[in-house]
Amino acid sequence: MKSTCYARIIEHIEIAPDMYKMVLSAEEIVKSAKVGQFVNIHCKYPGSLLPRPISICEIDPEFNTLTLVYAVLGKGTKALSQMMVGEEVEMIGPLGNGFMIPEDAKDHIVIGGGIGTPPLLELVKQLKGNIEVYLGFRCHPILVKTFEKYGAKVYVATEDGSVGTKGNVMDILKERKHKADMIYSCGPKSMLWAVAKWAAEQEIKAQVSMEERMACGIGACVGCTCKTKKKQDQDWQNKRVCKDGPVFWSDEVIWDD
Amino acid sequence: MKSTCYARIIEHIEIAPDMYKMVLSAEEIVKSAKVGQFVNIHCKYPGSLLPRPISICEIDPEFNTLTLVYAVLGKGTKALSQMMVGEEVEMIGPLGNGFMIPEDAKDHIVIGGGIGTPPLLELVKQLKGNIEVYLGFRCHPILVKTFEKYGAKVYVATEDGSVGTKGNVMDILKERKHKADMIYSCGPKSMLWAVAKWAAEQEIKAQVSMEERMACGIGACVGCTCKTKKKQDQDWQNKRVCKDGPVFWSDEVIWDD
Amino acid sequence: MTKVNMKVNIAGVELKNPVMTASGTFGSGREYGEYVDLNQLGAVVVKGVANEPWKGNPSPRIAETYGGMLNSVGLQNPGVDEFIEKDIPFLRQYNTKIIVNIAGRTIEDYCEVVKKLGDADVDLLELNISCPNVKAGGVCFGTDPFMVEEVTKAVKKVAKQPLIVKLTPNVTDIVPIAKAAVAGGADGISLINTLLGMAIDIHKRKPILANVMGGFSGPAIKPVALRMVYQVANAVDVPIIGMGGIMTGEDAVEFILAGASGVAVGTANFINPRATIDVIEGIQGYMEQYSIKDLKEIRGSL
Amino acid sequence: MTKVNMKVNIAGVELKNPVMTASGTFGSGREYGEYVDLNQLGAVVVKGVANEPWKGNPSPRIAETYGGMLNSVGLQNPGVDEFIEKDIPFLRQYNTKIIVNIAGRTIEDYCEVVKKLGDADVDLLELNISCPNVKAGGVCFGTDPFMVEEVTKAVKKVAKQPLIVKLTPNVTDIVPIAKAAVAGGADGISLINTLLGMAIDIHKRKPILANVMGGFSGPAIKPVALRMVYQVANAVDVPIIGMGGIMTGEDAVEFILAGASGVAVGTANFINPRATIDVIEGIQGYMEQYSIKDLKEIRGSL
Ligand SMILES: Cc1cc2nc3c(=O)[nH]c(=O)nc-3n(C[C@H](O)[C@H](O)[C@H](O)COP(=O)(O)OP(=O)(O)OC[C@H]3O[C@@H](n4cnc5c(N)ncnc54)[C@H](O)[C@@H]3O)c2cc1C
Ligand SMILES: Cc1cc2nc3c(=O)[nH]c(=O)nc-3n(C[C@H](O)[C@H](O)[C@H](O)COP(=O)(O)OP(=O)(O)OC[C@H]3O[C@@H](n4cnc5c(N)ncnc54)[C@H](O)[C@@H]3O)c2cc1C
Ligand SMILES: Cc1cc2nc3c(=O)[nH]c(=O)nc-3n(C[C@H](O)[C@H](O)[C@H](O)COP(=O)(O)O)c2cc1C
Ligand SMILES: Cc1cc2nc3c(=O)[nH]c(=O)nc-3n(C[C@H](O)[C@H](O)[C@H](O)COP(=O)(O)O)c2cc1C
Ligand code: FES
Ligand code: FES
Repeated sequence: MKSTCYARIIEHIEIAPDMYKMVLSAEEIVKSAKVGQFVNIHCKYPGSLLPRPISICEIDPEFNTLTLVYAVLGKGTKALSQMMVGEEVEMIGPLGNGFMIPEDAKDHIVIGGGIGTPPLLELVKQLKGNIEVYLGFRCHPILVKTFEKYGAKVYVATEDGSVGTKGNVMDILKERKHKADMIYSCGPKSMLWAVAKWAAEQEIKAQVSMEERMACGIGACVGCTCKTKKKQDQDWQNKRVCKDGPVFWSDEVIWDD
Repeated sequence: MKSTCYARIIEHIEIAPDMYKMVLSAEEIVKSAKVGQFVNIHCKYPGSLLPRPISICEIDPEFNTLTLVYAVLGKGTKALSQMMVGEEVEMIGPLGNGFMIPEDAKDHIVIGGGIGTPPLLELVKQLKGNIEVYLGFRCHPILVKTFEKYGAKVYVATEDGSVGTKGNVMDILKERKHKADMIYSCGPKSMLWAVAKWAAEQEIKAQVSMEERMACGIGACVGCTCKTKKKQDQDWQNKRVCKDGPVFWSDEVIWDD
Repeated sequence: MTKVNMKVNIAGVELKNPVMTASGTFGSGREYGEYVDLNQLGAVVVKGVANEPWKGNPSPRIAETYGGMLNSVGLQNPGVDEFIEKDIPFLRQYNTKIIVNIAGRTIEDYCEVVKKLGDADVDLLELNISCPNVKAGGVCFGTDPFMVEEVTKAVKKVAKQPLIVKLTPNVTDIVPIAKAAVAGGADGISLINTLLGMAIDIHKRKPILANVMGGFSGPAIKPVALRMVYQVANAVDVPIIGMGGIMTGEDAVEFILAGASGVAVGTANFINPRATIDVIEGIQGYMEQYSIKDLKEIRGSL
Repeated sequence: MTKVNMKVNIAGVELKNPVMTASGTFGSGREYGEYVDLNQLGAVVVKGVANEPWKGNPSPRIAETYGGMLNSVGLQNPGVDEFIEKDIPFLRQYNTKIIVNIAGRTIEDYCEVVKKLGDADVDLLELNISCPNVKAGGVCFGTDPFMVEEVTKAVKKVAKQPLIVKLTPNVTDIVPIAKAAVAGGADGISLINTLLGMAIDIHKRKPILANVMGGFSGPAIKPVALRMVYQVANAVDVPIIGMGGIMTGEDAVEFILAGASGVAVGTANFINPRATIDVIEGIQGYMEQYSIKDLKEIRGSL
């Protein structure tokens, strides 16, 4: 039977302004975690109740550790950022479907935007063959070196041009006209939509990792829906990001809504 | 202007089952604290809001420390008991009127029941002349040695007879037929009422420290009232325990209510 | 250890303990079944089912508030046919009672669902009258005693299982509403459904919920729920299922003392997937502590 | 730093900022005056005053709930005569506006207080219609549009200062209530008063409040308050004073975005005696962050 996990923090550092890396000792979760899944983590502040979904950035089965990378946005992530090494974090997980890595895929395009970047790290670790990673940030790129360490070619765009190409991730992506077996992406909805359109043009299958405000995180409350096409007809349906996702096929999502 | 005080815990021990002593470094409060006053202290647990009133047990102006002794009753005191040395406690105070020590009083009777005992300790330290302390407990007496250290004669009753006389504090008090200049008392309402009756019979003035559920603690919300007689006529009025008390004259309180 | 009897009888159906799931917070039990042994629950109250599949409201549907949350799921559900086909067989694997929560936009809608459930293997029906009545200009059924009596009567006539009516707390006085449900034939009352609330994102300067307003639940609302259960328990003679903010066994005991026969755990599931079990164990611990042999001894005993 | 203008106009009275105290949580300012500079407040709304001294309810009067509290003070107050004699001169030492909250058990009661305040140096009147109408069997004035219009009209006729009517949230639909107040002549609306709630001591098996039920306030109730302010702001044209669970400047901004001209801080004072000042500074910080020069730019701008 699954249960709440109390994971001890063994490393916690600010890797960019308001961007934190947290390494947790979480054997139970590590045992079954798949790339692209997330945990639902309790951030404690006055009046807090619901857990927050944070993607799994790295899984280390050797040391039974889980790495999360998160941005401080509101009260929850603020409270999380104030936790100390040695403290325990309450969470459930791993949750969601994760990325699908086809056996025969050899040429991969990985696209990340801002705080959508972290879950792609474990992905790159697990991909085999040629891997190109395209990352877009407002100003402070994160994890670039680590992607390179895992053997990917990394291309970076920043909106202010401080690092890499000035512009967004689509600008560097379109430049390359690169054909591949699979696209994997995570980032803001507007970026994912652009990726979906580009993937359709290029006729490459693309997976997009979506975000939505959640309550239960396990598929019971139907709070975190994403509008998707029904295969059989013109009709559509609301799928649950936490259970049916967070990873969807880019051509399955109804974007213009 | 008064303000919230963040006092660091410098000692925190369980002195009897579910009974704790907490020593705080609280210069601001120590500077103005008087015997019989209390602090309103924030105990943090999920959903917590209102501070809890806890009497000042000892004031040490030399080291700027404040001692509190409290029993674990509910969520608030439970949370308080889990705080660690080095942590800061948020509180306001000193609050309330405190005990009145008449200049010329030389013979004092001090009566405490259970967790009503602690505020009497600082009182005994400040009293001059002959001091007799009568304490009643269910089973585990607290602070007896310290009262003796400060020069009081201490008589103890326990309900289970494990220490001192078997019975309640009124049993040992009535035995003595002792005349005095002033009675000071703190404890459960039923005990204070008995003290009030006895004091009236003996024609000794008595001060009683009352308890009531509080919100603001400073006299603004009128949440913590105690029914008292109006001097001028047969009428009565609701006085605020936090501001007009917690110490009242025993003959001022309307007990049978 | 004293042997405590946690059994309760709700409208003729015996539950092994008073703890059930609040509709809409537990799906049909499949997801939480991975975290809790469904055999231990008094009953599973499934999410609202309608005559046809409902798509629900746009996202975002969830907002957190101080000690509470808002939802605007909008009763998304796959319809009663799929429910009967997939969820009942799943739940029947477990030794627990099945209570079906019913949604509708018209009296006919409600009756249609209840008729389809007539031959289905379910134990109790829970009529959710917090839905807007489209034939009455969208006014919520549950806010008007006449509509409450009317819809209860109509549904009761076609119902094969005992009927519980679930009240909305968004009313001036809950007592006439509860009485109307009983007058209409309700075999039990459950309350409270969510309060109507709102939250605003001050940075985007927009309501957090796409639907602007939503249903407010969680520990924050418990004082309102407890007050209404107390008021209704003193006004009607049918069993009451109390809910609203129950997080612990202590919370549940408050509802039982206020007069509830059963209790439901909702939002707490999202915070602690084992909340239902913790509540059961908490009630049991309380009974043992005070040597209570049957919950009857304390129910409504304030 | 941008120079922001926090001034607001409520029913013809200019406040230096929108932040006031919620009636009954700040006495007449004397006690909190030791913790905050009253000169900084937009207005002090004093605790409810009645025609005669009221003794209020028995103790205990306070209970804590998850993220909220209950009170059953029962409007204890020394009466309008003592208020005029002692509290107005005290408050007038400060550069802030005085809003007098008025309690009554009959329409005549209310009118009597308002008449006595006619020559007093106060800026605004706030009519608390959450009191039971003893002539109508104890039904709360504020729950019925007819009674609301009637009492407002009667009071308005004798009022020398602009009249704000303060609504109770314990109603099915707040909009007709607000409209009735405006129809009766209200120059402004304030809301919300406390919800009706209850809490139980499971160890003593008794309600915590001696009065059984009490007024529920604090951050827990904010979603209901915000929803009602939003609904009323979209239905009437008079200025609104929003309150219910405001703890921070962010909370206050939510109310302003929902349509409030002023905001009041209540229960938060008990938790943090400087809450009013923190709220003022929080609003100012928000205005600076987003270069808002006047709150008009964002009021009701959802
Ligand atoms: C499957 C999934 C994986 C995620 N992985 C990561 C990750 O690896 N690292 C990371 O930094 N963030 C991740 N997020 C986003 C993260 O959940 C939110 O940033 C977080 O919940 C904000 O909480 P808060 O209390 O700090 O902010 P709040 O005060 O709740 O809100 C602050 C802002 O964040 C937005 N927000 C709140 N909740 C969510 C949510 N669930 N999804 C999207 N936006 C939200 C709000 O619109 C608001 O503008 C993920 C979200 C999902 C759904
Ligand atoms: C002026 C004053 C001085 C006090 N000094 C001390 C002290 O020195 N040491 C000490 O241990 N306790 C003291 N108390 C009592 C203390 O405030 C309560 O025990 C405490 O508030 C309980 O909080 P809780 O959250 O643990 O319990 P809760 O969960 O709030 O309640 C548990 C039980 O405590 C009772 N209780 C709750 N609040 C109060 C209250 N304000 N007064 C009395 N009973 C209450 C309830 O009836 C309930 O049965 C004092 C109270 C007052 C009014
Ligand atoms: C996400 C969500 C969905 C809900 N769906 C339903 C529903 O379908 N039918 C219904 O009667 N109540 C529904 N409710 C209300 C709950 O059953 C319950 O009455 C309410 O949430 C109060 O209990 P709680 O505070 O324990 O959550 C829903 C509540 C939530 C939070
Ligand atoms: C202890 C207390 C006393 C109150 N007394 C009054 C009152 O006299 N008149 C009134 O109109 N409202 C009174 N209220 C209601 C508050 O003014 C306010 O409307 C309510 O508490 C919601 O705001 P909050 O959540 O910020 O406290 C009182 C509230 C509390 C907590
Ligand atoms: S968060 Fe509950 S279904 Fe996704
Ligand atoms: S607690 Fe507010 S007046 Fe005493």
